[in-house]
Amino acid sequence: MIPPSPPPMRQAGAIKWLRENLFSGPLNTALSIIGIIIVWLLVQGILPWLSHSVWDAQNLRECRNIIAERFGAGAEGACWAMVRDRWSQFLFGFYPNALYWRATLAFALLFVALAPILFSESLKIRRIILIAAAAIGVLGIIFGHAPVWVVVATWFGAAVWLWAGEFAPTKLLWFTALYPALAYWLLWGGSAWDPIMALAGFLIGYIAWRLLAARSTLVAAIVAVVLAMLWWLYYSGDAARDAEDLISLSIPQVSSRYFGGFLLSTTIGVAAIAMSLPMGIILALARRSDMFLVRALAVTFIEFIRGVPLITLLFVASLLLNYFLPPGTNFDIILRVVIMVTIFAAAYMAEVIRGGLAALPKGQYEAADSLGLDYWKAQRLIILPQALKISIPGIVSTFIGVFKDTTLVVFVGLLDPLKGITDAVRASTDWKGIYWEPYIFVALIFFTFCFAMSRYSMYLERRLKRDNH
Amino acid sequence: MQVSDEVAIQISNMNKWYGTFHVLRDINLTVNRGERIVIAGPSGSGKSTLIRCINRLEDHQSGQIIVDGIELTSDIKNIDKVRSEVGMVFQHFNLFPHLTVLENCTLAPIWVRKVPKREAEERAMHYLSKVKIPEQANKYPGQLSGGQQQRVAIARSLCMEPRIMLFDEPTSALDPEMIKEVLDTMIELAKEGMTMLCVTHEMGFAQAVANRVIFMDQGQIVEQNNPYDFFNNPKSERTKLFLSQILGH
Amino acid sequence: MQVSDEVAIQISNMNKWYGTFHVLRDINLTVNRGERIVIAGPSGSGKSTLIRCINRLEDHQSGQIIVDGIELTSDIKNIDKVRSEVGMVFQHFNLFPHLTVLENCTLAPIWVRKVPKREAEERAMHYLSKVKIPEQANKYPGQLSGGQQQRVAIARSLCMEPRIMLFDEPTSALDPEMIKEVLDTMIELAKEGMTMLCVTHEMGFAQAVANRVIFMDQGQIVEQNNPYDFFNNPKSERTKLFLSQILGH
Amino acid sequence: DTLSDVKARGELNCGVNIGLVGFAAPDANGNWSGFDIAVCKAVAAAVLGDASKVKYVPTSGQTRFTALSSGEVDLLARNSTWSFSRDTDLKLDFVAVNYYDGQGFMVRKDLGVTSAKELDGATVCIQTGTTTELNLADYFKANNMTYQPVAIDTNAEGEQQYLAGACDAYTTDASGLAATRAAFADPSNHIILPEIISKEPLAIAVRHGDNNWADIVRWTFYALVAAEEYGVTSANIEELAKSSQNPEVQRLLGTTDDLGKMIGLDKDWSKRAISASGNYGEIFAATIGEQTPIGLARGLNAQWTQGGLMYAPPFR
Amino acid sequence: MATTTEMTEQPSFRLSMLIYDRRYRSMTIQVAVFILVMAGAWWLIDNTIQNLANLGKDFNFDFLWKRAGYDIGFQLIPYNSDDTHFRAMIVGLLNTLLVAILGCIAATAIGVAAGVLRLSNNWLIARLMTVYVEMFRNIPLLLWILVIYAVFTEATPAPNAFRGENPTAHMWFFDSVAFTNRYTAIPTLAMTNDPGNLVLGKESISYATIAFIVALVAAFYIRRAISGWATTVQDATGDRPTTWWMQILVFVVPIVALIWYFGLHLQYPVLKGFNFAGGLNVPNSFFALWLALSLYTGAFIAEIVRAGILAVSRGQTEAAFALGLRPGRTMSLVILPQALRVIIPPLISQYLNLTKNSSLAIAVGYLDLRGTLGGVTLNQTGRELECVTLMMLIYLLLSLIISAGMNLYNNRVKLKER
Ligand SMILES: Nc1ncnc2c1ncn2[C@@H]1O[C@H](COP(=O)(O)OP(=O)(O)OP(=O)(O)O)[C@@H](O)[C@H]1O
Ligand SMILES: Nc1ncnc2c1ncn2[C@@H]1O[C@H](COP(=O)(O)OP(=O)(O)OP(=O)(O)O)[C@@H](O)[C@H]1O
Ligand SMILES: [Mg+2]
Ligand SMILES: [Mg+2]
Repeated sequence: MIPPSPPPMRQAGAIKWLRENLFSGPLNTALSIIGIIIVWLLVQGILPWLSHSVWDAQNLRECRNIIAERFGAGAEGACWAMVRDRWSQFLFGFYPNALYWRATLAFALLFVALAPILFSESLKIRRIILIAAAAIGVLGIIFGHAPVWVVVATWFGAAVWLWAGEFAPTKLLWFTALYPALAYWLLWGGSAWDPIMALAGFLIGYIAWRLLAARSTLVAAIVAVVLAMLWWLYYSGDAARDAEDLISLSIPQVSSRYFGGFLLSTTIGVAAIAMSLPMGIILALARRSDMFLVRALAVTFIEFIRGVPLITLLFVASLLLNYFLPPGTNFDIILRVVIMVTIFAAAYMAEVIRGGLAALPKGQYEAADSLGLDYWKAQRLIILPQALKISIPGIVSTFIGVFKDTTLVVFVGLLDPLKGITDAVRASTDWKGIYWEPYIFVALIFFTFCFAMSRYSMYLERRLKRDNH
Repeated sequence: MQVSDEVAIQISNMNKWYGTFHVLRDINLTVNRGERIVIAGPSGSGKSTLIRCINRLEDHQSGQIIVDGIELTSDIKNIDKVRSEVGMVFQHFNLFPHLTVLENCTLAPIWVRKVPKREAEERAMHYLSKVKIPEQANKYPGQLSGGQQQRVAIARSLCMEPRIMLFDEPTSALDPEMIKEVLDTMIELAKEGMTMLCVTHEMGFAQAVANRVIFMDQGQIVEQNNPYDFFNNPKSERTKLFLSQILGH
Repeated sequence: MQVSDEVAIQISNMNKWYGTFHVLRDINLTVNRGERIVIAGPSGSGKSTLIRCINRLEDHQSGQIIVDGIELTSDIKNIDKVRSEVGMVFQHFNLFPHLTVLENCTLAPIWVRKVPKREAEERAMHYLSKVKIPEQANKYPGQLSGGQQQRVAIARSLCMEPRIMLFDEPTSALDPEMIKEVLDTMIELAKEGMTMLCVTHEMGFAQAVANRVIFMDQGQIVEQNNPYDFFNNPKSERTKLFLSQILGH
Repeated sequence: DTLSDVKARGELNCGVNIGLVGFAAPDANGNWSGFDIAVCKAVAAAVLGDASKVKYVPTSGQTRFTALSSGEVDLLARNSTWSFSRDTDLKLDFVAVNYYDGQGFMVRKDLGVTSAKELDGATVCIQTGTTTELNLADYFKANNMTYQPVAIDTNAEGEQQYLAGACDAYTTDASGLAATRAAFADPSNHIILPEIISKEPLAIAVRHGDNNWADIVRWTFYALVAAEEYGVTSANIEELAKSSQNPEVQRLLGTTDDLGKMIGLDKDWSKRAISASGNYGEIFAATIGEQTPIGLARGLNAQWTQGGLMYAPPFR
Repeated sequence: MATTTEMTEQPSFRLSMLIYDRRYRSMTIQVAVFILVMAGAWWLIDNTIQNLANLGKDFNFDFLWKRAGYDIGFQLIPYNSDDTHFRAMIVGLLNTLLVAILGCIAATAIGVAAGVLRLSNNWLIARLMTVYVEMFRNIPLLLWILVIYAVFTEATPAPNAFRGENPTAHMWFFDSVAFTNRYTAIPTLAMTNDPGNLVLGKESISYATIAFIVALVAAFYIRRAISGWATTVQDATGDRPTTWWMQILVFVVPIVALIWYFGLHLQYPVLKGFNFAGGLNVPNSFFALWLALSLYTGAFIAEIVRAGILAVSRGQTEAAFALGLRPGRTMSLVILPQALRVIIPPLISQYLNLTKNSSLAIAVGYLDLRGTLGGVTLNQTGRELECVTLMMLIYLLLSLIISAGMNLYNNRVKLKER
């Protein structure tokens, strides 16, 4: 037997690497040179400006003086002092200072809520996410002026969720279900009974469904929906008020107009995605239905929404929605925007999920049928769990898109982080004339979020490809 | 039509079209309880379609199919009833990849039969032992070999305690070594008196367990006979030709 | 080195590495014109890599490969010349799915050999008849069965009228019924005196047509012999072990 | 009706500018202040008894009227020009002019231009969706000149463009120009051209059809104007309410007649309104007057007795 | 044997069959859904009617024919403030189309280049392209539009910097192009032998333009004929005649002839008063928007192209190589035709996105459809219901046209399978 021997050495080290990777042919050499020139120009244009950064100044004039003083007259420099002065507005808009901890906590809890959905497969990732969330929550609470009992409770909560993430990840699903109500309460404040009573509607519907499902699932579903609707329309408000009178669970209320910056973006983005998911599922199922009318309606809806720019839908939210609703109804602009963004995201979501459904082999449907599962059970137990899993990368990219698009709400007068807050900052006498810094700051935050999400979805895609079980 | 209690499946004058293509032509077939029938025939002859009509994965356009005394019409209740009486094993297993083997087996009993979870699991373990893979209960289908997967599929069907089992080429997607595992399981089942309809080209299996072999061609039942006569004294030319091909290979 | 006109392929002291992994070790092999060689060996032993080196789909790091009197170096002209003399049939066919069968067959003659289209089509039909599927000429590969696809792949190579054909497990992606179709085609070719190198585990084929069987393991040629002796009097232990496995199967 | 809605809600929805220093702008903590804001506060004080019970709804040039007509805001105090078509076609009611303005131009001193008539061929920055856009077109047309409009979205954007030299002239209401110039690093390098090319009565608007609410807003505003005329200030109002012998002042402050009842409010409504941020003159001085960075002279907005146009109808 | 599809059993109809019989059940559901949707639509419409009545407004489009009264900075057809809102809308729509079409072209070029280069084995270039793609995909488009606009505004000189004895800025390309912080002044074409205009009502078009279009179209067809002829020759003899010089001549000769005939020449922009005149001033808002849209969409297209190329299995390349095809031919005959099938559908939906995203033009004051009809007109007339509806319909129409094109293409190139 001939033993294996090491490969012949041609050249070694850096020169070989350069030759193979940068200068392996005339075309490659030319490209490399162009690339080096581009990098050089960029660095030359930006580096001096960046290196002349100033972090401590009260206003732009002072900032420029400092730069002139330190780096000589005529030197240009970045004035990050603005970020130091106004970062809270970029993050929270005009949300009351003393309540920052509530927004931060809601944000940290978001990850806990997401953990069982998006990260359930890998213990390692779940750990990282949960620990990060715990850290954000605890830090945000300490620096966000939270009362002591909240700090203690959060420590305790963090311990519980780390423990649950480790040993009983499916239990976290309960938290996921409760999260929307909790987040609503934390962000807007007011009486905790409002979200509790809203949740009670689901409970009522569920009980009704359980009682009737044995007779006919169709009837049960209809009754459940009707009962829940009735509860929400007529009783939940009163019940919440009565309960509040009995035992008060109020925290200070914060009205929508104080929302701004990334708090606003995240609120709109997360709310829209969370709500668009069920809507997208229904639309996708409808679009694949073999009932002509149902399919036609779904197609019309999806294609209409996808055919117009989001900005026109936001116009509808701000200008037209009041025309469409009964005279006298008038509700929060954030809510209206969330509705329109939800509809918009749902149309895209429907297409993503339709892709996932189409990717499932027909055998899965047949096997479900042959076991005697009816349509909805088959969808719920067999089809959707698999289709949704396949669709997660698509769902994540839809989310990235929606998150980026939340910057458009500035056109209906909301204070988005990009233009709304930036314009507000630039309108102030202190920072009038500042240009690049707010954009760079906002861009950096967006990039961090979106890049992390896109990496995550790529990781998922790879994993899905690997374990096709 | 009144069907005697002895009859598991009764198909009379059944016809089916795909669009304008006439796949099944005037099928008449009576299967008694406990009978084990093998269906053979060239590719495209309509074997799968026939099997799939029996638990209404496909609907027929004329004629009658009565399964376990229930006539198959488009009435959903009847369909559900028939499907929970009839188990089906597919060529490509069609296990649910997102559920463990155990969950695959308990799913239908829990949601369709409303069996308590504990009991469903016991039953599942029972049938998994029967197909000789109880130790795989907590794995996912993707972690099993083809033969094991097919046995899980059989166990999954059995967990619904069906009175009739349909097999559609259950071994043809398997590697040669695994075919035997699955056939052994089926022979076991046959011994216990299960009513079985099996589309297969495994002639060894047919000879070992079938009460009757049915030969189909171009959507029709060309010949039916007991295995011995079928293999040794085929009546029609078509059958002879077919047998010469598959046995020669 | 001068190579006699009788020699189709001459490989001497050839070594190849993937990174630091030594896949082919000191390969020496001479293939005469009209010889039909079967290469066997366990998975990962470097059979495919050897074949692929011969038409420079992979490059080797040391030693010499001379094909049809042309030494394979990184000279593009030589590579082109060799490639148009050597036909290759892949395990997964690699037909061009966007072209019809006929176009698949005429593409290379037209663009590489600059054969007029009319003539190229005639030639293509000729070889398609040879592999017995002239009637499929205007279909797309996606519309054919695996066996038919592999036969198209053979015809496509033949249309370049190569002097040497390389086959890399041409039947292992096929269903059992279709293997025979393809093997028949290859036996036909062998009869016409084509120089062939074939990686395959079809020992029936080896016995029927090969002049010589080469056994590889761990990147080396362990044994070469005529089929009769190879199967009946294997010299090395390694070969015996291997034979016992595949023949027992 | 609007009054009872507002009372039931306990909060006044007031449509204001997204950000125009001096008129309406939020500070770092989201507290709004400015000339227009004072009107909102006065109305809230008159109606709800608490000047802080206002929800400020920032509106852009595009969304402001819709916000009003859809009921999203109860009143619009957002430097909106009172014009015929807006009053009629848009179904608004302008109740009172709180600032008489006119459109002007600002240019750099070194451009060497001293009159708007010399702007032929110039590039002009203009905020879209405003009456200024129409005035500009008309003005250049009337004077047989051409120009290149550069449309901008917000005031901040406009300033940026103008300062970068992307336009030769910046046009908007003269008050806005002054406010903008005041905030420049080098105000003296920019001049506001003498021509005022339009009448821009900036008025407070309410929805068409609710006359009672219109009355409340109108007279709340006039109470501020009248207070200045009679020398009632936030400092001396308590004292005057008790001691003033002037029948006009007595009626205004509800010491004698109960005018509030006629508009569905209580007796002290006007007192509260005036106390909220002072009388018209005080508000002007505190937000946009000559002592502020904006540095606007009273000009047309002086009391009629001082040669201006501010003229509150009699309170009786 | 019976070959007709008839039902042998027709059991009498019972009401419960509406729910339990598969055939009727889907009917029942569809009717129910239809009724629900109609009720919803009726509810919305009824509300709208009531609300309109309450506000004393009506729903009509008469305002489109009234005088617009505002000017538009950049226009493709003649327009001034005396024209109607309708014409303003058309100007806006043309502006939208202009930036969308040019954007699609540039985005494709950028995207294909970046996508291919990302696969290159040049380490530096591949990294640079990755950075580009990630930067643009993960930061909102609006920010890119604003930033690029800011770069244009801040990095270029004002027109008066070109003035005087020692100007601080100078023109480019032999004094023909001036980059300023407002616009780029480029030369226009002028003719010494002006053949006059073809006047069609309000619009007019120069005969010279018509002549050029005719010449180009003709040249295009002749070029097709030439390559057809080359193919015929190749089919017959196996050798493809060299035709590139003919193909170029076919375009060059008539164009040169026409230029000579009309006395076509460039008219350079010169500084006059505040601004450049004589040439064409293309505003920076257009360039910024165009560039931002192209770069942003280009990043997405790059990913699509990359995925498309990677989707063609390695075996295809190997098979082509084994047949003796050269890398270039392999790319054009084997890889690209297959990759295109994968690339085109998502590519078209990127075109759709770009078109929709062009509605962000307002951020830089470029008056497109959204800026005219949905901006100034809406605001001056207060007809929000009409304006927004009309605007949405137009965008929808654009989208439908684009996706119809996509479907046509898809059906044509779909791979034939068993
Ligand atoms: N959904 C369908 N639409 C139209 N024709 C179909 C459909 N399914 C099957 N067929 C056709 O019906 C005929 C019978 O199909 P079937 O699958 O029952 O054959 P089979 O006997 O099971 O063959 P095999 O041994 O290949 O599985 C075939 O010719 C097939 O092409
Ligand atoms: N591109 C590559 N890079 C690194 N290692 C490779 C590469 N291609 C093949 N190998 C390794 O080289 C060895 C020989 O591979 P080769 O494909 O030639 O084996 P083989 O004998 O054809 O096996 P099989 O019967 O499975 O096809 C294997 O161990 C394989 O893992
Ligand atoms: Mg079948
Ligand atoms: Mg191999």
